Amino acid sequence: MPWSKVKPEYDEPDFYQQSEENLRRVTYPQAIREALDQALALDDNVFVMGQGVDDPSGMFGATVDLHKKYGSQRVFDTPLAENGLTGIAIGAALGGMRPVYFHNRPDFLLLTMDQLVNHASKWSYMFGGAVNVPLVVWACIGRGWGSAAQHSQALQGLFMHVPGLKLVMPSTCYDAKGLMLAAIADGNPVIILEHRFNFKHKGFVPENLYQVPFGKGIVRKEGKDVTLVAISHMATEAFKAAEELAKEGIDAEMIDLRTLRPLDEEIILTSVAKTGRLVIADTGWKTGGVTGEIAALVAEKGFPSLKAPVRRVGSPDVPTPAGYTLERAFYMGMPEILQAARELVGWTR
Amino acid sequence: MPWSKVKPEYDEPDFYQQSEENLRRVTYPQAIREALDQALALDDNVFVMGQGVDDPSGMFGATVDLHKKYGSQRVFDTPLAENGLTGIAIGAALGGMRPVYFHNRPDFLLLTMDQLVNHASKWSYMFGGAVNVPLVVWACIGRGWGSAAQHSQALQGLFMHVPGLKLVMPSTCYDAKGLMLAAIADGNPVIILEHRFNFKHKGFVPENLYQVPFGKGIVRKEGKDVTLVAISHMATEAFKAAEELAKEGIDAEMIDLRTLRPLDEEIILTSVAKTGRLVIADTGWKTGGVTGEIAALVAEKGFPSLKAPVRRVGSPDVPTPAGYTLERAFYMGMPEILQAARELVGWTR
Amino acid sequence: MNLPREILINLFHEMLRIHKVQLRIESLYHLDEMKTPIHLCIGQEAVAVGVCAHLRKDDYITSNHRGHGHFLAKGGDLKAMIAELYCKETGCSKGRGGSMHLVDVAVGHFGSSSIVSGGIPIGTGLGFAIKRQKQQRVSVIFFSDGAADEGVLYESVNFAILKELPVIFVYENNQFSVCSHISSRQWGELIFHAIPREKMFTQIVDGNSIMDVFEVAKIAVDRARQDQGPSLIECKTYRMRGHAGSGSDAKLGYRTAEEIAAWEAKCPVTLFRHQLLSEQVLTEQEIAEMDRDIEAEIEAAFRFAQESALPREEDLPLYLFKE
Amino acid sequence: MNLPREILINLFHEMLRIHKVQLRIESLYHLDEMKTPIHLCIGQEAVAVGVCAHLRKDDYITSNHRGHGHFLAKGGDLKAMIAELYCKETGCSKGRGGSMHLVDVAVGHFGSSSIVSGGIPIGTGLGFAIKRQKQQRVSVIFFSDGAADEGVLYESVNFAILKELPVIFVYENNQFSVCSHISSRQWGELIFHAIPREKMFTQIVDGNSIMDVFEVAKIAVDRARQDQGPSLIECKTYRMRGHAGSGSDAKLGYRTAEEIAAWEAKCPVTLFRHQLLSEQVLTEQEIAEMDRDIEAEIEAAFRFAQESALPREEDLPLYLFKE
Ligand SMILES: Cc1ncc(C[n+]2csc(CCOP(=O)(O)OP(=O)(O)O)c2C)c(N)n1
Ligand SMILES: Cc1ncc(C[n+]2csc(CCOP(=O)(O)OP(=O)(O)O)c2C)c(N)n1
Ligand SMILES: [Mg+2]
Ligand SMILES: [Mg+2]
Repeated sequence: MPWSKVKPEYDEPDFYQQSEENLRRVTYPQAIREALDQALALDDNVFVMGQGVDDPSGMFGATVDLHKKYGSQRVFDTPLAENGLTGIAIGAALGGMRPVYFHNRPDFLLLTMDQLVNHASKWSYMFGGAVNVPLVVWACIGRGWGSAAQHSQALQGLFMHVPGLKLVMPSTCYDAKGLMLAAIADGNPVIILEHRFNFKHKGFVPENLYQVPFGKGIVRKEGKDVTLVAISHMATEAFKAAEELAKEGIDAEMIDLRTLRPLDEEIILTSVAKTGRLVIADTGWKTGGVTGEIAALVAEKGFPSLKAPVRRVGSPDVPTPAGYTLERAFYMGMPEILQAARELVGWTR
Repeated sequence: MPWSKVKPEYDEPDFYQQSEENLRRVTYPQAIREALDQALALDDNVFVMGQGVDDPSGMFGATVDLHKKYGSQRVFDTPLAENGLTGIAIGAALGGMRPVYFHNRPDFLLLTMDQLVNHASKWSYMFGGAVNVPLVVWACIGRGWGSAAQHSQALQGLFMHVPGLKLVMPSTCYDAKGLMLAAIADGNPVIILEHRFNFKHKGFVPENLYQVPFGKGIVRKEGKDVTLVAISHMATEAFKAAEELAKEGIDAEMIDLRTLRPLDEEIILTSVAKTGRLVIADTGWKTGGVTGEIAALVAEKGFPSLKAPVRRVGSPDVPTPAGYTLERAFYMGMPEILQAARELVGWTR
Repeated sequence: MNLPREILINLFHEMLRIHKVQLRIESLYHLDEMKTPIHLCIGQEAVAVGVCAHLRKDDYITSNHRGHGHFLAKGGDLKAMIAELYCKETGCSKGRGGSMHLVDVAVGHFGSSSIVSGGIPIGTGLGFAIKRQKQQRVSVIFFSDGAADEGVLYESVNFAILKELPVIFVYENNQFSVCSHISSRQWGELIFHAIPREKMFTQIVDGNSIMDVFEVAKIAVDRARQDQGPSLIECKTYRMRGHAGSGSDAKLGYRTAEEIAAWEAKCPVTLFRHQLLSEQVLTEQEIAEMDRDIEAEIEAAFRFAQESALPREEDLPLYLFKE
Repeated sequence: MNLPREILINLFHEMLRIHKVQLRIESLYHLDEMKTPIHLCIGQEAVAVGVCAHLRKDDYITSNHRGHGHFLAKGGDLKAMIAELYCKETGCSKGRGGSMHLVDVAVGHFGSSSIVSGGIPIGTGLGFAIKRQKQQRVSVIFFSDGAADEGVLYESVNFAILKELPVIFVYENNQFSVCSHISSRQWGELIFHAIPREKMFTQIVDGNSIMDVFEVAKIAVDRARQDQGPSLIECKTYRMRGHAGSGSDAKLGYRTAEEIAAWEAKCPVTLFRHQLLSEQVLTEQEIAEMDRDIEAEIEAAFRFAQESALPREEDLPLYLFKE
């Protein structure tokens, strides 16, 4: 389907001026592919599996042609059988390998919840640390062109509730590579949820092998009036909102969390202590998910500094509709973040 | 295993004085069984399935001997195959039946997430209301005696995030029967999560066929100083805490939500508007779950009336340990609710 | 098998109709007015038609992402299907489902899942409902080789046999799941063919031969209707177009041009057309009329779809629950 | 099969040891000091012992809730297992797992799951790791008939054959899942026996005959070690005690006293004992000595467990992640 029609190419703002010397810009899928390439070259135990990783489109470009370079022993197609294959990946990890298991969509992870939640997330704890599961599970949230209810779910709200899993959601090419390398190096189960729209990004990515640490958010724009907390594609939207707000004289601070488990509580609380106002934006359903947890965190630990109610920008509580007019109503983004921020700044008891 | 040793019999306080005329008290499993018995008698399309529903212990007593009364066509054992059987139940529902599918533990629902979340929850919406799935899925949260990580998960935090599912968690014998009857009468997928400890309850249950409406919480004790919101077993603990607090001169209002989806926002906001202080208690993990959503709700819509930070009482973010010393540290209850309420009442900026 | 003329003509008409609908969708897809991922069933027309020819309006089918043929063969409303592809309020799913999520309860189509294998247990459950309500109905489940990778098939087959359900598993083996050949996903033949015939009737047929499919499907449907238990029919066939979207995908190189050409020569519609002509069941002219009528019907369906209204944004919350 | 004396004695010793450990646990369980749900394997001793007799320390096994026998037969540390039942810090899982969650990495035991069928794909994945790392190891998966209900078995068997993995599926068919007889859950024999022998070696054996299990397991283990692919061994056996906890459950009435008695007469330990006596491999006196030694070892293990410290409440957060 013509994804090109869904989102145009997007040139990331340069969040990394510091590194003048090397400003190589690559696309988002190239960034991920480079991380995999380097990990495969570095460690024989790393392998890449998943339905379609070796097909011509190679996971939207993220795995393209890696099987040609590393062979079908290390980069291979799998049966659908998602739950079984997840258990197989866990077993391979226990046997000393480092599997990276790709899925087109998070929707398919629902078939794997038994192995992910009942097994992978508990294996180290349940056995008193005698074993551990270095497993990376990757899936890309779909959006647009009528992807509809079963091909567009943003399920981070589910995984954020599960102790024993790490949950990663990059928003820039730089982070996509660095977080993937950190995930493969990690000794525990890590879920990376990408967003289809990020694949249109082009941004700064160093050629060297580097890791972006888990549990460390980043301030994309400093500000004093209101805090915008977001992840993945919503971080891009929130950043645009922050720039818009600046034009209106509202000085917003924009935070990209990068990982949800572990969660960088400090960066959120520090910012709210300064601004007293919080907007949280997530691509998932509003109820019972990511925005709820972060709002609760602040209501619990940041209450004294809150000058206004917390605002949550999340998807309405319905499955994703196929029709584009309904998609328009379903998907939140820059306008809603903007609106929420304005309301908070104008809010008085 | 000797569950008797885990929790003693518990005589419920009579929350229903109004109904002096009929104060029959039955046990919790008897209450559920009576609901099933009446539903089976009322509607030929109702059937009860699940691994062990016809075995001598009959789901801790909830289904015992129903197969003898209604025959193995309407009350029958199933293969484990939880995901397949969930899809089969969905199909049966589409074909005009009203399946009630029993599981010993919510942990096993993780095998069914594809059919529950990708299918049952979306079937009506995805087809523009052309179809609907009258399905009841029941599971009982285990606790104690080393049930451990895979037999004691309180997974309401996951299901609360999924639009298209209704989520029910009774805390009294009266509600266990009335909510089961409402669930079977509902035209949509309903998940009932019981708690093993509730099965020790004995309480008032009318013999007649009645329903407890979804989305309507209930004030178990009125108060003006602090609001205690809880569900299921935690409602019992919170009620005890409220009684303790009364002795200390703290007048707590205790709310039992009874259903999490739909959620009775009004009863929570009304109470917080009065007390200005909120403690939320849940049997699930603290992060990303039920307590987070309710805290966020109040931070969003009840902020002006909040006099103190919100407090959340939930399980620590680890899998359930087997050892009883660790269980003691893992499980929250009356003491933690008490402590949180005291702190809030004493709280000053 | 010697069949009455009207049956032969009807089989051909149904296949031709599905084929032409697919071609029309394909020819218009590049306009980007159908903003939904399409999965064309060109090359597989005989499977849906050969099986559904034995079904009554009140029999059930469950289908998958590649479900246009199943929908039409079961008698689903063409106008409503095209309108669904245009995501219109008049679509069979009111524009909420799109191409992968078709439904038409009036003809026993209870909705197609785009989760591969998702419809298999649901169709089995429909068979369970039939049995419990002592109806003379049949539940047919359409799935392909990717779905055969999934354990839920094993669970569903076991339950169908265990409870002797009137279920027919129709395995459209087109050998590919997206670009993965079945040999990279499965060790060999589907193991369920080893099940004793008295427990489950199973057979492998040439899925491009409408006569073969029709013949074997009859055995399975009769069996189910007489409450003699489930069947599994494996139809060896081939997807002529790319996995999704329009046009050939030969350029991708995961299958050879020769292979595609070889199957092109086995187009079920063309083969049957030649047969009916040579056996003088139909004349070129009769077929030309058929073409015209079908084209007109398709024309009308697309006009209906294009002229229909889009869902209103404010209606987003509707249909989550049955009140 | 003519086996060297020390092997015969060793097989008997291992079975007797497991049997006695189970009896001791059972005799003390009513004291409620082992606060963990136990699932005794009395009656199934021959399966674990007959298979593990061919395994090396660095071979792998995955196990289930009824895993005491698997753990001990593979050479797991008895002291650490008993301490785990007492939920002590010295337990194999540091008191975090309990009876259903045993582990002993030193002997290739990577943890047992209490999710029925959960260990099946994991053991298959261990076989995959062996193959990729070109080790001469074997991965053995123990599971029972309840697990055979689950689709993940179909998925795992397919993958093991597809990739020719050194995996052995050991199917302990004791006919029951809690109180459900297999006939209420499965339509008939396990279908995987129909898989061609060259793809996967499968055989049904008398699970109560240590000789039969030993003999067939040798074929499977040799095959796996020589990288000739997976095997599946179905051991027909019987659980002598209730599903969980201690004591007989005859009173429940889901199986007859006659049936239980009939299997009691087929106790694998007693049968083998008589064989070894009649074949004069062992004398009554030698067995008596064996009894004493084992009793002493068990005595020591329980003392160790009882005297060990309990986990400290403040250590609750430990072990969630490997740092
Ligand atoms: C459970 C699941 N896994 C993966 C996918 C992604 N996917 C969509 S269509 C498709 C191909 C399925 O192949 P097959 O079942 O053979 O159907 P065909 O396309 O050949 O008609 C895949 C893998 C999915 N939709 N669902
Ligand atoms: C997926 C799953 N479903 C249900 C259960 C509940 N359960 C615990 S043990 C057991 C019996 C399993 O029977 P089987 O696999 O034959 O093992 P056995 O007890 O005979 O050794 C069941 C159903 C579970 N633990 N996991
Ligand atoms: Mg296919
Ligand atoms: Mg068994």
